[in-house]
Amino acid sequence: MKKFLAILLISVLMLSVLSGCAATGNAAGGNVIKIGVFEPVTGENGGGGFQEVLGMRYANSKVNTVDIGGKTYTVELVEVDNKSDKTEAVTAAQSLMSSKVSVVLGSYGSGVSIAAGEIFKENKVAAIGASCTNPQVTLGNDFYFRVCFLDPFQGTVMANYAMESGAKTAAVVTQLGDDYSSGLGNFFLKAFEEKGGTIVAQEQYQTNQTDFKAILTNIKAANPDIIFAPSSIATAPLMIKQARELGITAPIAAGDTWENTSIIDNAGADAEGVTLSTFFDENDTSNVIAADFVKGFKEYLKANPDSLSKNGGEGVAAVSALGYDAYMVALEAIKAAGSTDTAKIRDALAKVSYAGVTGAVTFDENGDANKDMAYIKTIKDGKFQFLKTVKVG
Amino acid sequence: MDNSASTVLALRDVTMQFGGVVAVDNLSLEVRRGEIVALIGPNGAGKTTVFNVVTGVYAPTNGQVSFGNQVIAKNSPQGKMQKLYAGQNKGVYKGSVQPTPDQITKKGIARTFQNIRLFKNMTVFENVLIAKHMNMKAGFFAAVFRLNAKEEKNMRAESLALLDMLGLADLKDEIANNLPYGKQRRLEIARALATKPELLLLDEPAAGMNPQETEALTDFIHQIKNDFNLTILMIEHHMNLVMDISDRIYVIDFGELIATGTPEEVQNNPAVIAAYLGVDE
Amino acid sequence: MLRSMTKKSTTLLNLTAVVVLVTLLYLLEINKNSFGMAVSILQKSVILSIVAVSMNLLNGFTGLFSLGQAGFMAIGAYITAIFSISSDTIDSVYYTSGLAPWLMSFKLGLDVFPSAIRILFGLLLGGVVAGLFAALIGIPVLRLKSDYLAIATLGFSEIIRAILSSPQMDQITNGSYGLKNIPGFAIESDFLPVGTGSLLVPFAIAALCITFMVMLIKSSYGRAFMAIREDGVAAEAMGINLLKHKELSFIVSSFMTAIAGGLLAMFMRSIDARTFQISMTYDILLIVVIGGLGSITGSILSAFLVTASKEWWLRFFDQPLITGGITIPLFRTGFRMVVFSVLLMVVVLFFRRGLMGNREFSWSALLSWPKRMPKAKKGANKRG
Amino acid sequence: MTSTTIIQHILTGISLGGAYALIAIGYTLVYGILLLINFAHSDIFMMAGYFMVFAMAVMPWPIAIPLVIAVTIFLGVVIEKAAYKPLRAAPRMSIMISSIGVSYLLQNLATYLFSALPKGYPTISPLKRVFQIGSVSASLVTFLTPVLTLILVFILMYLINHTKLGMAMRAVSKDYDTAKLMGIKINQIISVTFVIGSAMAAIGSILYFTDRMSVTPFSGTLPGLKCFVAAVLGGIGSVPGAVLGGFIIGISETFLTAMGYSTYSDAFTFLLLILILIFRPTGLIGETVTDKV
Repeated sequence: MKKFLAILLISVLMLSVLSGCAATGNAAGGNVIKIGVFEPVTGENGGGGFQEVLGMRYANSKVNTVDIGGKTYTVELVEVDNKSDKTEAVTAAQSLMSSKVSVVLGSYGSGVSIAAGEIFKENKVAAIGASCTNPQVTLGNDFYFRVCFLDPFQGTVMANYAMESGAKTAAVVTQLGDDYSSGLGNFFLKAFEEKGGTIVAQEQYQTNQTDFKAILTNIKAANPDIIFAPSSIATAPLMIKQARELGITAPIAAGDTWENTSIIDNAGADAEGVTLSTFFDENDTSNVIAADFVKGFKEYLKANPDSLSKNGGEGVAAVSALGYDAYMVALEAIKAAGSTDTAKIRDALAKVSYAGVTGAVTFDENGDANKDMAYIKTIKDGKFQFLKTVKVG
Repeated sequence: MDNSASTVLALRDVTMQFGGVVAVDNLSLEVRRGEIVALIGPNGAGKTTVFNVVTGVYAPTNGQVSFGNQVIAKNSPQGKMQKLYAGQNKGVYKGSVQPTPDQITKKGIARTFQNIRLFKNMTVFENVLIAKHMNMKAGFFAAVFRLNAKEEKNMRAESLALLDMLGLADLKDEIANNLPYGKQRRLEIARALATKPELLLLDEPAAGMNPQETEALTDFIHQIKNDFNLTILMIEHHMNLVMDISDRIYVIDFGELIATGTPEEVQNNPAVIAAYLGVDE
Repeated sequence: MLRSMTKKSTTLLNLTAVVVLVTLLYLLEINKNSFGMAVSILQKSVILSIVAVSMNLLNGFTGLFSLGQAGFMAIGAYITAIFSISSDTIDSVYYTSGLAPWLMSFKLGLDVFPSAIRILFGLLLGGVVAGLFAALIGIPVLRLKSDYLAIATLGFSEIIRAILSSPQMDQITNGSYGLKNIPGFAIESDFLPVGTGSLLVPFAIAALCITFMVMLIKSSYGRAFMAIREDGVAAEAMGINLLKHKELSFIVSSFMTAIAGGLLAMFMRSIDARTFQISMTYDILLIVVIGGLGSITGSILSAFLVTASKEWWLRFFDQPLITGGITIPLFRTGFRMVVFSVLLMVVVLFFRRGLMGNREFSWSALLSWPKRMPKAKKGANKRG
Repeated sequence: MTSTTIIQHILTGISLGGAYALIAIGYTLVYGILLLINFAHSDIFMMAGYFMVFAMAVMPWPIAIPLVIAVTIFLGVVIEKAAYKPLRAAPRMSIMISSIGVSYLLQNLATYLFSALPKGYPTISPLKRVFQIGSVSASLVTFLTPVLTLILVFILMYLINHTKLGMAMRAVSKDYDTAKLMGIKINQIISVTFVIGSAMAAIGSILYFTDRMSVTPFSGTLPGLKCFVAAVLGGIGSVPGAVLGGFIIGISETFLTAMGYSTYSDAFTFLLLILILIFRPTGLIGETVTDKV
């Protein structure tokens, strides 16, 4: 019978909601359309998430209006931090929904995107993932799109690259409980074996584990030609340094997450020779839109010292480019829909075609961008350097 | 000892050894039905340890305790103790009976504690009511879903009646911790009585009481003994009380029995006087 | 007048309150689109209030300190999820290894029942399994000092997490990939407005769970639990079997925690092992301590207050605050949680009784509260 | 597994065990005296990691190390004075909750101040020199950790067994109330306990993080729990017990991970805890204590 105090609370809650609505109502007095930014700024993916947000902020600073049915709307970004945590993700997504955003961008990290996907679907709000590469994000969810390639693709790309660079045996190290790491590791494993390679060691570690010596010792004993270790940025430098300390000389490769300067900062000289696949290369001048973006983004960074320092210098991360693309794709869809209605925007998105920084974006029936090219980069002289592009049919 | 048929409690060769320290050494004693027996001795003589052995808090290292016709605790030195054991009669008692205190209470032995151990943040009434829990017939779900309303009602009525008899009824909704010291002692006895014991063990019931209070306690103990048809074994330091009230007295020192008999016999026993006053040797 | 509130008027008040609450919840849930945040906060709060009350049953009423909440919730969440995910989408959920055939055929067998029954089955099974685990851990650990229970349950919760996400469990828990497509609370029916049930269902389940625990606490067993908390030695001397009663309390608490875990899975719609980390247990401890160890009302109240503040009202702590063009430096990501931890420390050190101490809600106390604060406390203290 | 691999694993295990042992000492000392599981200890250890990151940014390591140890000791003592001392008379559960609260606070504070992103741990170059013996390769810190641990433990044992202060500590740990009555300055002894515990945690932190190279606000949690288990395993209250426990857990963890059961390596630690609680609650070399009634 104690539960009735809850009434009081609910009344308070109701009041807050009402006042909240009233407040936003006032703010929305002009023509404003809201775009939700659903990204981790803290937690294990905080670094990458922030770079993605930067891309979106830059895009917003560049184009902050959109014409809908002849009227000009100001685009307002509503940012929430999902803290790289699935539980937080649900409430964070919910808070975006209650802010009445028309479309959502994000998130870095597939796990949180999968978790929040249900919320977006239920509220019939489309979400555009920038760099979440796990197939599960868009599978079975008509409201989730993404502008990047997928892990099966990425896994194949890296397997191809490994074979091309002469590796016959590989070791795969993945993080338990992480969709991204174990997903990508698995896809690499399958692709590598299909192409005739041998997996000589398959090791796993736990979230927050910092000591990889035991599994690395095993890998050393297995003596692979290449080590594929997709992981979060947090884990990467530790693994690299400990591997070198144990005297492992095999090259280490990973996926898109490793393209972050903090790895070079933390692993120092040991990071030399690490290879990874990514979505974009800032030195690729063949794409005019990309060149423009790189120039503009660098200026944007310089104008915001705080962002610059958090970005870890002037490098342009692929996720920033993807964030930029996701934002632009959203605007395209809003224009095409000619309405702020979320369902209409979703339908427009499915048909959108946009030439972006990271290549042309069109969506297939799952909502995944049709992308067939990945960039392979390597760390050389303390910098990410473009190695080659790999296309998979 | 004669007339063993009416023996309520009997300790046989009980030794309690902690590590290398022998707290109770080969002690045998008997309490007969309807008696008030006092266990006295200087501080640290091992009196409370005897209570703890009887009530199942400690398993004796060696020896046996019986209640009525039943052996309630029995042990012989085990494991590491086999080497360490410094007492007597090793190997006389075969097998081991080690009940938990709640089982002893259910058999009909209740106790109070030297340093009052009430359920401090609960009411006087609840303190007594808890003692009724062990005899409850209703199972867990029956109790939770109130299928035992009648039983619960009886438990409450009995507890209330008990408080009434002991003059605590008007304090029933007080928090136990807020009671004056004397009342707390009384409540602890009431709580023990609520378990409907045959044998009541009182551990220094008069501790901290002034002479008037002690005198009142003498009457009180007589009263409950008669009203509840009890046998009482008590530890006490107030010699007036002990001499007034006891039928027989056991005196222990350093865990060993040094004298036993009626109050007069014990009073004049040189060994007792030596133990209490100290004697140069 | 107030002091002598009759039983009749209390019943009347209770009844009115239930009607008002149900109506309010119903209005909120069918207008979910406008009140999305409120609905989701209320859902989360009510789920956490079950965990908080069951933690309180153990910590506050029995004096046992368990830190295994996250582990027991994980058990409940996974079992509920496995049984509530529709068999049609199971392949897309277990996209790497597929669901174990025996489990699949069992699930298909259950498909003859409506989904509500299957979910309920999952919830109960989760509770039972959690209860069994509790019983098993309890036997060795509950004999020992209370601290060992804390560390053993904390360890247990880590073990559960490791097992759930281990590759060996791929075909059951989907290993490290977690589970998704878990149905929500809303009842899908052509006759009811969309969203019906999204609040009433969790509230009803919570009401059942909490009522059970309140009735337990007020029963003879509840008194025995409190006696153990007050003084274990004396309780034993009163004929209370310590191990049995501690086990009972631990099992009930774990059962309820698992139910709440199941509800959490339905709330989150997708779960993985990382959801159930130690910090989750700490968050619940925060709720219980702020509410007051030993007060059910306090735990419930605090579950709602803490959740709403954490997820909603105090979110602005994490945003840069700019007043008159000056950015106030304190406000940035993470500040909110610092505020909460400071709050916890303040409560622990200076207001050890929390919001409610060991008082419980009663109408007479509530109604006379504005007039006679100090007396209201006493009046609210005990009720039969 | 080849013998080289096994030797490499043993080396890793012993080194990890040494760091665990140093942290476990802090738990065992505090538990011995206050009967408190100091949940904040793991976060003191984590904070020591951050202190080093910032200290090394502005000064060379020979100055940074003593400074970090001093600051960590200060933090430990401040926590004791602020969060535990006011609760001396309160029920034990309150102090335990308080220690969880401090742990929660330190983690959140670290997240707020230093962000949740891992900070690279500075390289203390002499410690990181890589040695190659046969085909076994490891840095100096790996060899140094167990040796330093044993030296510190011997110093500590001497302190406890052969000095007046140590005698007072033992007395408080044996019987808190009597020791108080005998005129031992309890608060002073408790402070000393926290000083020793925090100093060990700081040294442990330097060794541990030098080997692992990054600090996050949650770096302390899991090692902390394991070290408490180590303390219980060896016999809570006993310093040699904590060291023994630390080595056992470090080595078994390494081998489990090496055998491909990394999932269960944490689980195993806690399984070990539950087993020891069933079969030998006093730990491997702990004493039996009988509760007074």
